[in-house]
Amino acid sequence: MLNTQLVEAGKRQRGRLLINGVIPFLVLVGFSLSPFVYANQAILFQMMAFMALAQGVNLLYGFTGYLPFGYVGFFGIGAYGMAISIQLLHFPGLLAVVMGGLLSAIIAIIFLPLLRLSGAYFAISSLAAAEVLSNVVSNSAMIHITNGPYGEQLTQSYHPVTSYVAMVIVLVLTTVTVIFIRNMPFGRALMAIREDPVSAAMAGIAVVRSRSIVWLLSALIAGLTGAIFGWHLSVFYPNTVFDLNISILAIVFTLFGGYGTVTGPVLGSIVLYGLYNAIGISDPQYFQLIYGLLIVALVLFLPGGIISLIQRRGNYVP
Amino acid sequence: MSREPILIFENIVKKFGAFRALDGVSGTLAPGEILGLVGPNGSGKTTLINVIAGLYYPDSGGVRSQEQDITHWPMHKRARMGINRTFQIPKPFKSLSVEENIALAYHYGRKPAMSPQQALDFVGLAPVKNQLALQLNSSQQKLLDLARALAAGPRILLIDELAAGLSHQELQVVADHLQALAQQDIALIVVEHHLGFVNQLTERVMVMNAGKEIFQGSLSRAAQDPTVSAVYLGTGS
Amino acid sequence: MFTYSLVSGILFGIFFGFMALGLNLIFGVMEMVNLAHGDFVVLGGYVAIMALTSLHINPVVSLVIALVLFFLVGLGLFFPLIPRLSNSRDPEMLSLILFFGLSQVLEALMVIKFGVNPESLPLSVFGNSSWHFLGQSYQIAWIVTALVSLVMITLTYVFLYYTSLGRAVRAVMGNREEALASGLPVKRTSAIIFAIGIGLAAMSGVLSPLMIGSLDPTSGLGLTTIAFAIVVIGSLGNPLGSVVGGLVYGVSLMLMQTYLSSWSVLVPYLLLLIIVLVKPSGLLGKGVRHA
Amino acid sequence: MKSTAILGMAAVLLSASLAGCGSSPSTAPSAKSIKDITIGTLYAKSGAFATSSMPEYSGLTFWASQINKTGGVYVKALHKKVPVKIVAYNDQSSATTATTLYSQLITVNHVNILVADFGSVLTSVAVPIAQEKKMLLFDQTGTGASFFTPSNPYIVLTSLPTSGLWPTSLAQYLIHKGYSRIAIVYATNDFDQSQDQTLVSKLKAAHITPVYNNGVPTSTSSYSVLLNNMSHTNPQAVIELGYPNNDIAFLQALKASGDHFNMVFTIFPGQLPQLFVSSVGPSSINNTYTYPAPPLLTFSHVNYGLNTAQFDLAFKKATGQSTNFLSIAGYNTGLIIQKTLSTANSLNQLSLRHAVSRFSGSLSTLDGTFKIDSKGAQIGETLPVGKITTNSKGRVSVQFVTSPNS
Repeated sequence: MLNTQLVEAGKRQRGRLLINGVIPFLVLVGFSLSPFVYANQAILFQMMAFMALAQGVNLLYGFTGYLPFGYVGFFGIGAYGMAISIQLLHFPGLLAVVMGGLLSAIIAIIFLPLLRLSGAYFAISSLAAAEVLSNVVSNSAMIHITNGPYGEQLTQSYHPVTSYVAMVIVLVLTTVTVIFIRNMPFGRALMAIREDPVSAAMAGIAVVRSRSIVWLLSALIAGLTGAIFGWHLSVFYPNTVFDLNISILAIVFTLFGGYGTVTGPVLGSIVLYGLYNAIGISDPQYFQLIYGLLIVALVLFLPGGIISLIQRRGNYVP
Repeated sequence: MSREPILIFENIVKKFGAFRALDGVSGTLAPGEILGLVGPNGSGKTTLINVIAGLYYPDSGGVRSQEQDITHWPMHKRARMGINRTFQIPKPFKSLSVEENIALAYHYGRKPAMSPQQALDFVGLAPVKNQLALQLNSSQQKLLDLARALAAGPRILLIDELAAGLSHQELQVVADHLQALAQQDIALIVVEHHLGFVNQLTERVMVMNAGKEIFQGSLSRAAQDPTVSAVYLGTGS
Repeated sequence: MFTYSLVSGILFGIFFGFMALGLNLIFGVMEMVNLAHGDFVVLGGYVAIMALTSLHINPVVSLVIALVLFFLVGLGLFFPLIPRLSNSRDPEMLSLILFFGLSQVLEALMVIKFGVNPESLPLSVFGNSSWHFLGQSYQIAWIVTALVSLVMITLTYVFLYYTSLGRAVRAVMGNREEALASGLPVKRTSAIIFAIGIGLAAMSGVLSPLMIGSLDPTSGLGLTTIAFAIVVIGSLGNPLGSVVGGLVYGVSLMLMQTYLSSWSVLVPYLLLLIIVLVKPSGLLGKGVRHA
Repeated sequence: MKSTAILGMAAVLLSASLAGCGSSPSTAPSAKSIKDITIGTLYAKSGAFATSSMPEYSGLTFWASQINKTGGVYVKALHKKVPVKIVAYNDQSSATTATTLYSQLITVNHVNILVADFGSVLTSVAVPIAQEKKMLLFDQTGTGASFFTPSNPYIVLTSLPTSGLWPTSLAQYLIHKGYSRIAIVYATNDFDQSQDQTLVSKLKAAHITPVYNNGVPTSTSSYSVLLNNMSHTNPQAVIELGYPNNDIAFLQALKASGDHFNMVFTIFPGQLPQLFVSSVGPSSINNTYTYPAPPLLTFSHVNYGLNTAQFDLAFKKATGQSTNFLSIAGYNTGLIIQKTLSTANSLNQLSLRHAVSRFSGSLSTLDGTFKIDSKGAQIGETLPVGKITTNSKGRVSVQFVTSPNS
């Protein structure tokens, strides 16, 4: 009896792992093949970047409850870390991308104390931190390192195909990371912390360390994405990579799809970024209006995002 | 009580602004011993539990356990050395299932410990193990707190007002359970308003008032103590 | 140079204290951060600009119009949105997201209605005379703004401490559960405070073009951040705390513009981070996590 | 398995949303089969650059409608006139969005001619894309010096000199007037800070050190305290270098302060006089100095396209908008494209670029002489300094204090 139960559970587990594995596979195949059928790589590239960012937001908000309005700070730092590595250290593009991710993680260590805050305090303070980063980078006092307000020109390292491939890889790795975290005890522990940090600590979970790990991971994701994004643009100003709308869109995509799942941010990015390109370009204010109303409606009627429509009936969604 | 104490707290002072919630409280606890912590509302009982569990660090004084000064240890480290607790207002992980709640503590807590299934059976929540914690009623949630603490392998268990809201029969069951735990050498501090319940559990009590210990000894002697009856028994339940 | 920066910092600070007042009240009573606060300030500014340019209505009159109009808007928003939120599992976080959505909606509507160009009120709207103090002269518009702000802050203070409704508000701020248990009309009190908070935001918005130069539909989020910093620097729910926070902000901003001008945009952000990270216990209150 | 259904749904949505983004690719049409010349460009209907981008776009569409009235543009490679079609998207002043849209124009719409949006920020992202896709970028007003490199033949600046060159005549004038106490406040962005650098170094070469030279964030909207600080240095000349919003805020604060200086200089009243008249009032720009651009600056010798007076009339009649510098710049871009098409032997992008070099220096439009250097940067047009006079009705005129033809 018990044995059959275990076997059943084992089957279910394997089934779930399989379904989970399908998502990064679809992402990989979809974004690897779509350039051959659809010529505007830039749209595909940005959809991937937003999907990775949405997963980063998902990790942080979905698993620890910190809503990072200033998430773009890590993105921008990643782009600048990459650019500085190319300009001053003469690193090749891919290594420079890694440096961008690392610099972003280092900045995240400096801002670790932000995790002492919660709710709105954290959300708005992270925004303030991003503004500080952006203004430090663009200040003329930093001109010898960041080129200050003049922005970065990396035309000598411009390589759209390699940077596209790099983005596919980072996106797939990000998705796999989220799957791992969601399905490991660590992910359950994070949800416990999110529910009740005191109880979680009493269950033996290292609350501060677990949160810090997620914080660094999500900073790394944003940093790598920003670095590849900057590389793909190869010409950017501080405002381009520290544009607050980048955080806002990543958050909206995550909330819309459903946080705390793997599928939610993927679905949110595809649907809303698609919508953005369909209607946002000609009448962007209507797109803003639509997603603003969507958020209000979601909070009131469907706080778990569209994924929760499926979860509601007890279905498992990766 | 000749055994080495497993918990020693000395001269604990905890201030909130100008208010001294704990004003120099000391005590010891041996394995398998049950200490009843009683006193009127606001006398500092829960604050003392919080200091021992690590939710607050004291402003002065120290907490020792198993040869270590744990005064400034974070909560999870204490949990992993075997200090655990329940909460006055239960704090389960509401969106996780009952079983997942307990399994987490088993995974991250001290070993050896009761397995999740044993803990479920022990507190009698096995029939509802697949429900979400938020679907439980409040006394079930309290039992879930207890089961979670047990799955974390406690050597010292701090029980904060488990009795409130339980029926007479449930009380009896809980008291038996706690005594069974003490039999297994777990040391317990039981914060309780309900003196009858304390009486069922233990003879040894510590009475607190305004952040200070005003009596330590047997419950029956406490009843005769003039200070205790003035501040507590006279005005309390 | 120092005197001028200091005095104008104080004038600015009083205004910013007023600007943050509505956010402070709503946060204090409902434990919700109105992320659309800055957008209501901007809307108040547009009311004044439209009233002046198309109807020749003086901003002094617009102050009253904005207060009344947005008090009603506040009431209209409260009932469909807030009670539902208060009953949800995580009101603090969900309200933050809800107001974020509302802020996006308002910004989009403003772009549709008013376009994207910055708009302003002429600084000479209250006449061209100026105020001489310690050998410097200050624009009359600033003086009027600071005076109106002081009056409104004082009125709010009187309301909270000397009226029965105000006492109910403070009881709810002190402890929402206890207020509920003791039979206070918490929902009605919250509705009124919410409406007053929105009304005050719009009212301060009427004066805002005179202090911050110009407004455009995207100015809202920046103003919300400044207001939040001010509320955190001061203390929650206390109108006098807003004044303290406002003064700290105003004076720091002006001194920064004078001595380190290219960094001046960082002032609200740095102040906020310093307060929440370096002195979390005293000024932060509920923001600290126990774990 | 419900979950697989969800994944399937996601996949369908992905493909659907991609399909929504544009049609499937087709190979570029061969020159012979061309029915019209498509010109791809972006405009910013909202955001920081909308004020400048929209009139520039109007100027270009005005040119297209004018030329289509005559049966189209003469394309030498086809030996015939071909109608012009403009394909344009709104980038909302966002460089990120602009990236996808430039890419859309090249890879999906396969436009024949690529025209950048207004200004350096929105042009910047087009530069590497155009170079990589081997499309000649007609850069209208993106004056960042770093765009122009000897290794990149795929860019041509049609309208303004690179921003670092702008203050040349201003520095000359200040030195000529013998002003020794000069106060400068500039916005810390690419455009303004590079001008400050040039100006300060030119002044230093004449042994003048500014008494005040500070950068402020571009978002600065209140200049009162800054102005007070500047006036404490007793300057003879006060120079404010900013974007239009900065100039407006600065002039407002100046008016309110009642301060008076011998010379006050701002950049944009010379390009967007109507905006300044309506937002700060005619009196606040009266007697201030600026870089007068067309239409304030008119060129007597125009050998290609409409002259300023004709343009003013026709543009007003066609669009209902009044002329400003940017609408002229947009129209001028159209003229350059027109000349290019009528000169180039093929529609190959490099041969377009060679054609531009061939007529460089010989073309005089209402925007001045079109002349580029080997890197594609504009060197023909210069910005003189002028003093603005306004009457109470808001009519703006300019008196040149340096030679407009230097």
